[in-house]
Amino acid sequence: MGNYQGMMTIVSRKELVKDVYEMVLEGDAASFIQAPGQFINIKINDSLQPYLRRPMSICDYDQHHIKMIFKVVGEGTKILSEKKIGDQLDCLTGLGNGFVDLECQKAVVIGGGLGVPPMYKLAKDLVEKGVKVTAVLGFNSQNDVFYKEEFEKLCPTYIATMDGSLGTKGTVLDALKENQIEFDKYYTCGPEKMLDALVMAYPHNGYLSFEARMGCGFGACMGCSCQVKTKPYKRICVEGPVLHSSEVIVNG
Amino acid sequence: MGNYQGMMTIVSRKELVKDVYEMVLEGDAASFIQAPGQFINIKINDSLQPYLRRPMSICDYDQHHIKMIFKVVGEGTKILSEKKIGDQLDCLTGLGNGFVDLECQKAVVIGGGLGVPPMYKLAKDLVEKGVKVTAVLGFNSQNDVFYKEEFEKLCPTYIATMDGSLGTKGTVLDALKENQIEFDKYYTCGPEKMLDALVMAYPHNGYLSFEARMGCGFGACMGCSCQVKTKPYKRICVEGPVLHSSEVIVNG
Amino acid sequence: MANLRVKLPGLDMKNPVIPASGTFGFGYEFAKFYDINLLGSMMLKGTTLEPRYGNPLPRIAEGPSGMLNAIGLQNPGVDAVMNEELEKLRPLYTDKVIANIGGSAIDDYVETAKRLSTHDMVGALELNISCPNVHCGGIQFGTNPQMAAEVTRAVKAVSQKPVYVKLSPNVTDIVEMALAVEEAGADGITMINTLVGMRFDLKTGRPIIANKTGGYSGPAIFPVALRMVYQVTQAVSIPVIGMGGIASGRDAIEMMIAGASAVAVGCQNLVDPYACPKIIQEMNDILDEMGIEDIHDIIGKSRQY
Amino acid sequence: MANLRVKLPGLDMKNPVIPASGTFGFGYEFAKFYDINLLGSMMLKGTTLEPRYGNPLPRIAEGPSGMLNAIGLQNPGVDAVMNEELEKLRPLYTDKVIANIGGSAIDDYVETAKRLSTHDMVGALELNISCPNVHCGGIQFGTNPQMAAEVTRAVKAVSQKPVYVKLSPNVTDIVEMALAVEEAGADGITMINTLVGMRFDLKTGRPIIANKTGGYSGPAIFPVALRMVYQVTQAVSIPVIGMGGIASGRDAIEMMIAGASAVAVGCQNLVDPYACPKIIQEMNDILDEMGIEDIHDIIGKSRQY
Ligand SMILES: Cc1cc2nc3c(=O)[nH]c(=O)nc-3n(C[C@H](O)[C@H](O)[C@H](O)COP(=O)(O)OP(=O)(O)OC[C@H]3O[C@@H](n4cnc5c(N)ncnc54)[C@H](O)[C@@H]3O)c2cc1C
Ligand SMILES: Cc1cc2nc3c(=O)[nH]c(=O)nc-3n(C[C@H](O)[C@H](O)[C@H](O)COP(=O)(O)OP(=O)(O)OC[C@H]3O[C@@H](n4cnc5c(N)ncnc54)[C@H](O)[C@@H]3O)c2cc1C
Ligand SMILES: Cc1cc2nc3c(=O)[nH]c(=O)nc-3n(C[C@H](O)[C@H](O)[C@H](O)COP(=O)(O)O)c2cc1C
Ligand SMILES: Cc1cc2nc3c(=O)[nH]c(=O)nc-3n(C[C@H](O)[C@H](O)[C@H](O)COP(=O)(O)O)c2cc1C
Ligand code: FES
Ligand code: FES
Repeated sequence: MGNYQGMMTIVSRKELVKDVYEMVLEGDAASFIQAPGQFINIKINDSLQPYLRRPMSICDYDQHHIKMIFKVVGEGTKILSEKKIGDQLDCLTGLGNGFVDLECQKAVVIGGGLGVPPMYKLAKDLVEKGVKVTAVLGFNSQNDVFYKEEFEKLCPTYIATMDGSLGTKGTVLDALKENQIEFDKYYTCGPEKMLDALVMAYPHNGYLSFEARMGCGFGACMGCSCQVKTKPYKRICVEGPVLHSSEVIVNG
Repeated sequence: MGNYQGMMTIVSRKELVKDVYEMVLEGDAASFIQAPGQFINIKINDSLQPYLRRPMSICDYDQHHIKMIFKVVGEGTKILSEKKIGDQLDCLTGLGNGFVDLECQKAVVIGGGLGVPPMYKLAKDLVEKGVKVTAVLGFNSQNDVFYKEEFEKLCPTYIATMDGSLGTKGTVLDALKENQIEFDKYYTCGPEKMLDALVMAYPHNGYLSFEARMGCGFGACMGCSCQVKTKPYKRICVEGPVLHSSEVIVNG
Repeated sequence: MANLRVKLPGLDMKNPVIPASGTFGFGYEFAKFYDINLLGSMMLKGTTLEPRYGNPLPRIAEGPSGMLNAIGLQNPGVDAVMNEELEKLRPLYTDKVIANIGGSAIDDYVETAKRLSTHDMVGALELNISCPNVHCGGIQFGTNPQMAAEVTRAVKAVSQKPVYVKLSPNVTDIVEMALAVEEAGADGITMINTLVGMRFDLKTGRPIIANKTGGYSGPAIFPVALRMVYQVTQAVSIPVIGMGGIASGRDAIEMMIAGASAVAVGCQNLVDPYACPKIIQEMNDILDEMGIEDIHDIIGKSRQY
Repeated sequence: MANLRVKLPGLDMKNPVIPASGTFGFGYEFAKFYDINLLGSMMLKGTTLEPRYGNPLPRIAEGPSGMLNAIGLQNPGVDAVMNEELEKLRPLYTDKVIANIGGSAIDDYVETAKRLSTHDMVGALELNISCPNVHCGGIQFGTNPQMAAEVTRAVKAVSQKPVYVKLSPNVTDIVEMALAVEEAGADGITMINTLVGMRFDLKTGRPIIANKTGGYSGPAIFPVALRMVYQVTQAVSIPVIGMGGIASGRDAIEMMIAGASAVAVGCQNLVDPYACPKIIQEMNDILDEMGIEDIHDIIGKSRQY
């Protein structure tokens, strides 16, 4: 029997840009994490409300710490943003497959909005393995940009904003082209539209991390099963969130 | 338009005996209280759970403070007992009629278990008015006894315990008889069985404070309407919780 | 400031927020908390021909995110409501109210409706054919389409004011019920009433509510209410006042997206006496944030899907 | 340590706690969290004759104190369940399981039941005639007493194991349904399935669940489940496995007081993978505290009222 559950203590909380928080959790359950791109599933409150856990990507981790970055979009994230240092959260950790295939020469990590966080630890690991890494981060506008400096410390980093207020005007695809970024593998997380566009542009050599509304996060409910080309289905929470571009069914 | 609602801050909390807590709340809403025997209705949590407010008698009060004593019996009181100093509670205050007729020579205040608290401020007010007051407090056992010293500072105080471990063995009625307590009015709060026994023994000259499961606590839902001899019904939360012995229908 | 004004049969409301029947007394109780003229309208406590004491205590229990009640239509009877309760309300409230009628036989409904519909303060009637807490009658009308149609037709024949029929959620097919009362001439539908529920005392094993079962309402029933309002508004062409679990402006807007032309707020008034004015304010704020200028732009927005 | 052992047709259980169908996969997923042999039994994910992918995403939404799902009976089909899923479970679990069967035609139920009832690990069958998330079929069986009886009878005729029928709460008269399946030979009843509900996205107005409606479950439905279990156990003489909103040992005991002979725990497993072992422990503690030595002393304790 393994164990994927533990109480984690909030040890830091910082508002990066409006409504976007970075939070560091401390606790032994961090040790269950095995790969960048995995996620944790957080019970927001002791009480029955909100009822379901909230899945969050792991932005960075070590044996005792998990860093996440989340945006306040509803009740659960609102409550989470109001937690105090020292508060404890019941977490399931080390969920999902994560990015496990880091074999390549030149990698580009592509994050869109709240898809940026899991790219951070991935980029760190790739750099550590000696891979040449470039980062492309897409946001709506300059005011939404976070973690630019953090990525710049790791690797060459390009920004795309929809309104052109910073970097390339347009999507991450526009930034990829404008900056003629070369890569033999890409790794990405972001809004579904962005992932779909990437799959269509680069169908052969990418790993994409998907989101789905989840009942459990650990394979029990079939709430997150999506159709793929290679199998009848994959559960985003177990056989995902990371899928290979070759198996993704666009709008699937 | 009046206002019966306010945020109250917890400024002290003390476990008196096992599972019984004394808590002092501070806030302007205390100023709406007009008589001993009134109650407050507390929203335990910000969230939807528990859903209804919890009614609690006022044990003592001034313009800015409310003292209450409560026992942990379920979810709501459990959460309440775990609140921290400085936490805020949304309270409706000054609810119910309270004990308003304090005209008498010799009064006995009779509290049973968690019916003891509202007797405290009442006894203080009676004493202040120059009434000769005696207190009779009933509990299951010596281990449950609280506020004995507090009452003794105000007036002669007799204890009854069901198991005889302190004071008279038996009910408050036994203690009244054993100590040949004289009174021209009695005031009481406690379990329904005790109140019924008192009404039957002394039908003419008492004020009794009742409990009922409440939807609102301020007269809107008819959840607490009980039949009385004088009217088609009285709402425990508005025309009560204090009823005169002559109008009480035993087992009504 | 979005336009919140909505017009429904018999009701010209400055906003679509109405306290639900049985959770707002006869209105004047709440005047001690705020100016009740802020409200779109109000649904009065269920009124019967004769005075009723209602059910024995306890009448209240709790559930997760909700409460159970078995009041049993306690009320002073139609004449006292018209002559006493509404007179107490008159100086405090200038708009039209919705009178809620309960009963256990068609004749009771008819006679009560006849009288109440003549009252100048009453803008519309609401027939409660769905009270789960009254033995013999009440809920039978609410679970049988023929009986529902019959009582609707009989009341329509005597009423001088528009008639709304209040549907019970405790049915297999809510659309069938809605179509039956529409066909019978109802001017509008109000829904949902409470879900029948129970709680038990662990020590004694006894049902907590003396009446054994009670009506469950509050946020816990919200998804069920939304579903039923969606289904009914897809099927009928008379307006629906949606209720069941609304506790915030967000909830009210979701209910209107589901198809409701106005909303009623029930037991949240009991938990928070300021619930209705807060909800009105929140609706305003959310519409502003969404850039919506008229509440009509969200009514039934889900219809396209 | 109270005696928690209960015996039901086909099931000799060390305690009355069973994970509910659809919330526990085929069991082995949970073996990474705890020793699943702690459980009384387990209800497998709903199985159909043919493999089914189920409904499009999103399949999950949330409500106050509960969740909505519209999985649509995703499963690999009866043969894969017998040959693959149960084989993965075999090394991890020694007691009998309850196989849950879904379908959209009587023949499907019959054929699936015939096969599953031969499996050595299967102690009993549970017929899901109440899945609200499958178009054509499923729920019709669960809302029509004649059809419910018919499918029950047909499955009983071929099954080598006791047959439990799972009732839908989305009906006017749950007792009528229960009597119909008892009469048709059901060995037991499991109840309740989910309440049909909906949620909407405020921005787009679109139902959150792609299937539009979903099944609402969790603590929010607990009072409704208690009421129905109470009503049904007063009316039938076959045992009832109670479920709907159980999230603690306290809840489980209340459900048994209402009349259930055992309990199933659904979506609480999703929120807390350790829910079932915690509930078993809590039941033990509460019974000890109440001085009750045998769980049978609380089953149907409310019956006297
Ligand atoms: C694998 C995974 C990783 C994620 N990583 C991050 C991250 O690093 N940072 C971040 O800000 N967000 C992330 N999300 C999205 C995040 O889970 C949602 O924003 C969050 O659940 C919203 O909760 P809420 O109560 O504030 O919103 P509400 O809208 O009130 O939530 C209602 C329900 O919908 C679900 N839900 C709402 N939005 C989403 C969504 N986009 N994806 C999945 N479920 C949703 C909630 O979990 C909840 O059950 C991730 C989601 C998944 C599936
Ligand atoms: C006017 C009044 C004054 C009270 N004063 C005191 C006091 O000074 N000290 C004290 O310890 N208790 C007092 N009580 C009882 C107190 O309100 C209950 O113990 C409390 O509501 C239990 O909440 P819970 O969530 O812990 O219990 P649960 O049993 O989980 O509560 C479930 C529901 O039942 C209601 N309920 C449970 N027990 C009672 C009860 N005895 N009376 C009314 N409602 C109940 C709750 O309010 C809630 O709605 C008073 C009750 C009333 C009506
Ligand atoms: C205490 C209480 C009393 C009620 N009395 C009535 C009534 O007299 N007539 C009626 O039609 N509905 C009555 N209802 C039902 C409500 O009007 C409303 O339909 C239901 O509570 C669902 O809304 P909610 O979830 O917002 O409470 C009552 C509800 C409660 C909680
Ligand atoms: C995600 C999910 C999937 C379900 N799948 C099935 C199923 O396949 N077959 C079935 O009979 N019931 C299914 N159910 C219903 C549950 O077994 C149970 O009856 C219901 O959820 C009520 O219990 P709860 O409130 O404890 O969740 C499912 C419920 C959920 C939440
Ligand atoms: S979220 Fe439950 S299986 Fe993926
Ligand atoms: S508790 Fe609502 S009227 Fe008394």
